[in-house]
Amino acid sequence: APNFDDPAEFARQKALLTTTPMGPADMPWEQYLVDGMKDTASFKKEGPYTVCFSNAGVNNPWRVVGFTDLQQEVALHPEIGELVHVDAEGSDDKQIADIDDLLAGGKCSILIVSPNTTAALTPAVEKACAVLPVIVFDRGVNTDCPVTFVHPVGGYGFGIQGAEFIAANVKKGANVLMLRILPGVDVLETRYSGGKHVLEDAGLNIVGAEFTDGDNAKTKSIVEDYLQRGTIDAVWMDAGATAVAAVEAFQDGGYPIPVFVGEDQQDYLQTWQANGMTAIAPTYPTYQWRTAIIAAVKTLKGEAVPSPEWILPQPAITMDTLDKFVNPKMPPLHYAMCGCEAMANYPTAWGGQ
Amino acid sequence: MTDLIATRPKLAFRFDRWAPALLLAIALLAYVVIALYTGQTQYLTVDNLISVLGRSIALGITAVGQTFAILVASIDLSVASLISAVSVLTSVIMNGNPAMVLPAIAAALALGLVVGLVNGLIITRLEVNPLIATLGMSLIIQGCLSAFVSNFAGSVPPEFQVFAYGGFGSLSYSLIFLALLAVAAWFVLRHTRFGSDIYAVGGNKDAARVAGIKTARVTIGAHILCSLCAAMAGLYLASRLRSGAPWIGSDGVYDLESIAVVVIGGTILAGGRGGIWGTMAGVIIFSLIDSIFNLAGVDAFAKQVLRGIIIVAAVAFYAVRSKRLVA
Amino acid sequence: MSDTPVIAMAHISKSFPGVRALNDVSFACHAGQVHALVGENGAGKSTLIKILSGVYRPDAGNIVLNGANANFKHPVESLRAGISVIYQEFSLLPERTVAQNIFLGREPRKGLVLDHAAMRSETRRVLDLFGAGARVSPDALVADLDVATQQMVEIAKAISLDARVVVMDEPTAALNEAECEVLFATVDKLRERGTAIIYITHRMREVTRLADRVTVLKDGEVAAHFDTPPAPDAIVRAMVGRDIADYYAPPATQAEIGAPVLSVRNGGNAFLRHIDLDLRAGEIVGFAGIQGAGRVALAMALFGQVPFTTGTVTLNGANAAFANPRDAIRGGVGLLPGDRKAEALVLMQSVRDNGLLTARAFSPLVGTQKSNAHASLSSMDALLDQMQVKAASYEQDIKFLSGGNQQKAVVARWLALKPKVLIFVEPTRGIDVNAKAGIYHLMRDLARAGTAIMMISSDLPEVIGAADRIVVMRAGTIVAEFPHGAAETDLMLAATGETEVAA
Amino acid sequence: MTEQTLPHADRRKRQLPQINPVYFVLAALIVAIVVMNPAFAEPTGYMNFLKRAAPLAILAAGQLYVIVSGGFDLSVGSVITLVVVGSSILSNNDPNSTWWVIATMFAIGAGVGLINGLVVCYLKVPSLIATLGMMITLNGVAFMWSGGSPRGYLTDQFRFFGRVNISDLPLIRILPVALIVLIVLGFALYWLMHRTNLGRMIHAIGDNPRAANLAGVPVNRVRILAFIVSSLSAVAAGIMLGGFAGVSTDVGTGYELQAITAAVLGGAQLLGGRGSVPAAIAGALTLNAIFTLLNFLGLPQPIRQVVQGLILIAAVAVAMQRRKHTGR
Ligand SMILES: Nc1ncnc2c1ncn2[C@@H]1O[C@H](COP(=O)(O)OP(=O)(O)OP(=O)(O)O)[C@@H](O)[C@H]1O
Ligand SMILES: Nc1ncnc2c1ncn2[C@@H]1O[C@H](COP(=O)(O)OP(=O)(O)OP(=O)(O)O)[C@@H](O)[C@H]1O
Ligand SMILES: [Mg+2]
Ligand SMILES: [Mg+2]
Repeated sequence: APNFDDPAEFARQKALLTTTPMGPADMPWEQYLVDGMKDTASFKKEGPYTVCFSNAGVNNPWRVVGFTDLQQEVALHPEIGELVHVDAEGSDDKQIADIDDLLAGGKCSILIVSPNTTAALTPAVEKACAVLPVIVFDRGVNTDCPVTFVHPVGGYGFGIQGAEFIAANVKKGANVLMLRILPGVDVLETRYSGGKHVLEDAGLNIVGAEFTDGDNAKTKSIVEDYLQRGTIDAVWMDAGATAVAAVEAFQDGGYPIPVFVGEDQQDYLQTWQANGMTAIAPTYPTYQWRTAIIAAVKTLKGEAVPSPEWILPQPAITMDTLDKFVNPKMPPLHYAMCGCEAMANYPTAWGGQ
Repeated sequence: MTDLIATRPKLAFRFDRWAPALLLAIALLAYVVIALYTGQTQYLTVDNLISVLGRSIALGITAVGQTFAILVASIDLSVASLISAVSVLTSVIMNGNPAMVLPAIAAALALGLVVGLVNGLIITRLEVNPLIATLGMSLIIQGCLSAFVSNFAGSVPPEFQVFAYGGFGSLSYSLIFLALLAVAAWFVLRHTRFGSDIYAVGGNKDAARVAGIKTARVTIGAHILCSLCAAMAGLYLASRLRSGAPWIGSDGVYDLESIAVVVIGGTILAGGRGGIWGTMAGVIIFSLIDSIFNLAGVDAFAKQVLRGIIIVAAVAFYAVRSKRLVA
Repeated sequence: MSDTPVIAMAHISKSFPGVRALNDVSFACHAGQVHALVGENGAGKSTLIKILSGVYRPDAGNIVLNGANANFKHPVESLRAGISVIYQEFSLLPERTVAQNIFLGREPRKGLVLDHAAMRSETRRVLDLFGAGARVSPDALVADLDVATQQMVEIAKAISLDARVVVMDEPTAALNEAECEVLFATVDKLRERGTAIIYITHRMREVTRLADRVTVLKDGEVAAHFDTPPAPDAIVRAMVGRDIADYYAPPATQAEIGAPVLSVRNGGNAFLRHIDLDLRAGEIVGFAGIQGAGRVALAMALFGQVPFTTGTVTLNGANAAFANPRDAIRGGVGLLPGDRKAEALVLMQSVRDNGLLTARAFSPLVGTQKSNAHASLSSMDALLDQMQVKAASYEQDIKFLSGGNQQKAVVARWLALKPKVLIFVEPTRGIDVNAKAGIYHLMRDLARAGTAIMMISSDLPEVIGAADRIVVMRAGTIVAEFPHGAAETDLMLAATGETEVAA
Repeated sequence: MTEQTLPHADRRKRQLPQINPVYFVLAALIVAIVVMNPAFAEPTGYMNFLKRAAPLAILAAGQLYVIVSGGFDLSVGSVITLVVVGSSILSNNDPNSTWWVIATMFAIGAGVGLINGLVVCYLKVPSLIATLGMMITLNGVAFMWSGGSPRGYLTDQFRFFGRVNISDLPLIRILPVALIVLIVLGFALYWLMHRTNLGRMIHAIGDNPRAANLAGVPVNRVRILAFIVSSLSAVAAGIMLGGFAGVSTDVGTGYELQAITAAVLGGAQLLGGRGSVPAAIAGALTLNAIFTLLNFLGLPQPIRQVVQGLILIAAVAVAMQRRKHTGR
């Protein structure tokens, strides 16, 4: 079973949060935190390229925004002739079959994989590595056969950013409620363990850690129940989709809004701005979907890419930078850290007006 | 006046028996046409068609079991969580150790047997509606499972991964296994007394009873087979995913999908009519639909819409001419 | 033939919710003899048999088989003990083949594998015993067979067991004369082989033709027992248990019979042909015929369930070719189905709800349940009272009532709508004698009130006694018509199309 | 038939109706909760509880119509999702849109119910499959419409029904609008099922469709109406859920099974013929009470599932045994 409480990894990510990235400034999706390039000359091909993408699914808003990023990035590369997208609808079994299909089709110049789960997809990816270059992003695989694995700093980092903010803004011994989506998902587990450590070390009192299933109603109910039983000075969340529901629980109950850790969803950012909350929004940037394409194109052009990991910066939205990210024209669950504001079809392609 | 229901103009060609084959043919045709139309003829090779069949091994294995449950006029909603439970159980017991493969398989089948037995007992002895009984069972299994594990647990040794990944050329062992399983099921239904008892109990419980059949035992037996198949599907998935996780059953919606393919295969929910080959046709149809969607590059959401419509349309395809009043 | 019975049932009692089906019944049958079990519908014959074969457990009493106690808990035990039963209601699986049905639960096997070949050949052999082998293929689906052939399969199924005791519950109900003779021959064969046979029937000729002993059940009790078959009328008297005279209501006088209300000319459909028929106000027309003769089909055609495809139907001069029951009911035609449980009752609902069902079906959907254009709670209660429906409360689920009272409630359903034509299918099936008399008088009262009544019944004495005019159907058409009180034999002749009756 | 001269039968005892066990269970649970957590006895406590339970209660009452008519409606969860997602798109932040948006949603709901009914009645597809197909399809539609993620916000006017509490009232202090909605719709559904001809006919077709048909009941029309009522109640539940919690793309998931569970807890007989709206609502409250209790007991999600499963089976098993003895 994977280990979600790895001090070494915790320390590494903690350090990465403060590392200054390499690569073009103010284009975080092209930046990388750890040096180490891979020569891809062997993969060099003439265009037009057929980029095949096996997607775990577009079954949540984060992936929807990300996938739009990816499509728009493709549009920026005339050398990409076709993007073949197969969607596994969140099933490992199906994604393995999809990859088989793509290989059988034999027209892919390169394969991009966003694995549904790490363990399950490893053999399929290994199989693919044998016949063509592979780029993996978001969740990883247990093999380094891919050209590179694109991902931001990671879960611990996410957890740390939020927890440190809370520690800095509440008194010692204050009550913190931790809200989690569901158990078992690697990125979420590390966020929790990272956050938990920081909060405990800061001597704060964790009144509870509850699973919300990412369900607004449930989130609101849970917070209401806790409020019935005592005061809450801060709320830490491992993801922001239900942050607004949590805030509403305080508002509707007539309680002051405590220190809040959400994520970069527009609805949360706007609530935050509107209520002048003391809050922060760590992010798991959707711009990594752009990076995946960029990495693919570099590879096919034989340009060196950061490898074995392309670690992207993972900035948090703070009270100082908030205004820069709030945009009422965007849909509620648009992830502001999309690095897409400058792209051609922004905001319409992302559902904005 | 019930004669009417009984009396039916004699027809040489019994449409409802051929409907699954017809549907399959239609699906195949669609696949070929789409492939040609989108100029992806490389997908029309035998190898590729075989790999299409390979798409839904787990669904296939589960559906074989579900066929027994539905034929006996019952139903099993607990297969999905049982699949998860078994996959976790196996990979935890094996935990990468080849020596533990057989014990793990034994344990998995044992679990399946117990679940099937309990389902059967609740349905026959407590007379709980099968839908509720197995739904409850599903919640219980899922609960117990998630109480212990929340992620991939244990791991499957390469020796066992052969089950999912090994094969003769493009013909995978798992596909052969499914084929054999189907033949075995057909054999049981066609050539054993238990098989004909299943049709009898499903068709008319009272008639079966007065003919001296212990109807409760038959129902329980059918549920045991159903759960055993689910257990095997769990084993297969553990081998394919190289480890078990508490969500793989529900992610695959094997409960509802297995019911859907069985019904599309012409086995009626009321029980007593249908068979394994229809179910197999249903499974292949599902695989083809998936492949067709990939070929045509249908987006995930449109896929869902179409799937829903296809399921209903396929069942309506022959249900529509039945005189029965359904609810 | 020894005189120690193969089977002795002693002091059997059995009650169902609302009905005392059997009360202290003792019954025995001997090797090599045919013991006829007769009695009114609902007398308890089938229940007694089902207790013998372990379908039901008796409330009291016990069964001795060859000296050994044999209180079976499951039919399989009785089968193992060598008792085979032809149940009254078909116990065939329509979706299975003839062979599969005949060997249901006892398929021949080679090792663990079914021996289909043996099943087929054995099936053919058994069917040939009736000369039915020609017309039935062992591989035919039962669903594709007509009613009579299905019955033949039932019989074959029972015979093929080579049982020590064979029970036949109204085996000839669906058979024509020739088929009956074949059955009788088979029964004789069994008798010679020393098989003990329990034979249930409503037809006296069969009793005289076959029986060595006769037991008469009435209202769940043994009304009479004869060690040698007596004259039919003696049996009938014992069955009915009172003077036939006031059992049936007096027939209509010429004056009471009015003008034709419903008229069919050359009506036909998949099941019927050349139907010419007039139903008159104030007249009860009885319909006789064997199963499959088309009486129910005709009823269903008039009621719009399976409409005529040819010919004309008029009701008081207006076109009345109804396309569905709702139209028919609106037009003033009502129907009481023959199979109460399956086609008339909503068992989980109250007596009142059952009575009001049709009235409500023809009232505004969101109208109150309490009252509507046709009936109200109180008027329905009055109606039910009038018909002496016996129930702990009209709020009680109707499934607790006895067959007769259930039937009355269904009649009340129609009285509420005051139809011009009312069709009774098997109106007294499975209801006790007094309830029957009640129904007959009820029909007569309705007729007097100006309703045209069509009565379909498989119970010839009933048709003869209750109808003013008797129409006989055969093979989907009307073959003869008789006045009130015609002779049973004449009806049988017409119904079966045979030229002379055996014995 | 007045000229009939049959003597008058006068023996007719009233049998006292047995009280549905679900009410006792609910009462017991409430007591337990209050013992566990006195704060629950405070208006905010139980009012919040009722507010949360309201959508499921309405949903269960609607589902009961289909169950009593002899079928299942698995599509209600997806209807809820569609309503929330759809409303958020249509209303795009315009307060004045609320009423026509709500109207549109009910229209869509009616349409869904109609299709379910038509498919079952005329295509002869068993409701289990028909509504399963509808469930999958509608989820897909909701996703296609929104592109996979909510496209707009729900206006405060729209959220009024599910979110707002009327405060500063005498003795109860606060009164959630959701509770008022529950009472109104609950009564309407009660009246329709237990006081009108339609209600009796729904019972009849669930009990014995052939008999109902031969008795002149417009079986198809009645069945279709049952499906429509169910879908409409799902729309109402959706509006309240969206109001309570705001937009998300998976609001409805799992509600179909919860609704069926609630109805069954309320003693509804699967495959038709018997059921009570108040009992179904009580069933929904019971289900929520169980969850609340397990919450207070601090039991993790898995245990809750196990308990729900056990209760589901037990409820039906007990009902069956009672039926066998009382014959009911
Ligand atoms: N399963 C049952 N539940 C309730 N009542 C029943 C049941 N079976 C039979 N009865 C009732 O018991 C009585 C006897 O029924 P039974 O079928 O034995 O009569 P029968 O003599 O066979 O009549 P028939 O000549 O019509 O076959 C009838 O009043 C019938 O309504
Ligand atoms: N409900 C019905 N609607 C239409 N046709 C029917 C119905 N019931 C039977 N039939 C068909 O009509 C023909 C005659 O019907 P049926 O066997 O009921 O005749 P019957 O005279 O009523 O026999 P019995 O009353 O002795 O059962 C048969 O082919 C039968 O299949
Ligand atoms: Mg008949
Ligand atoms: Mg009988």
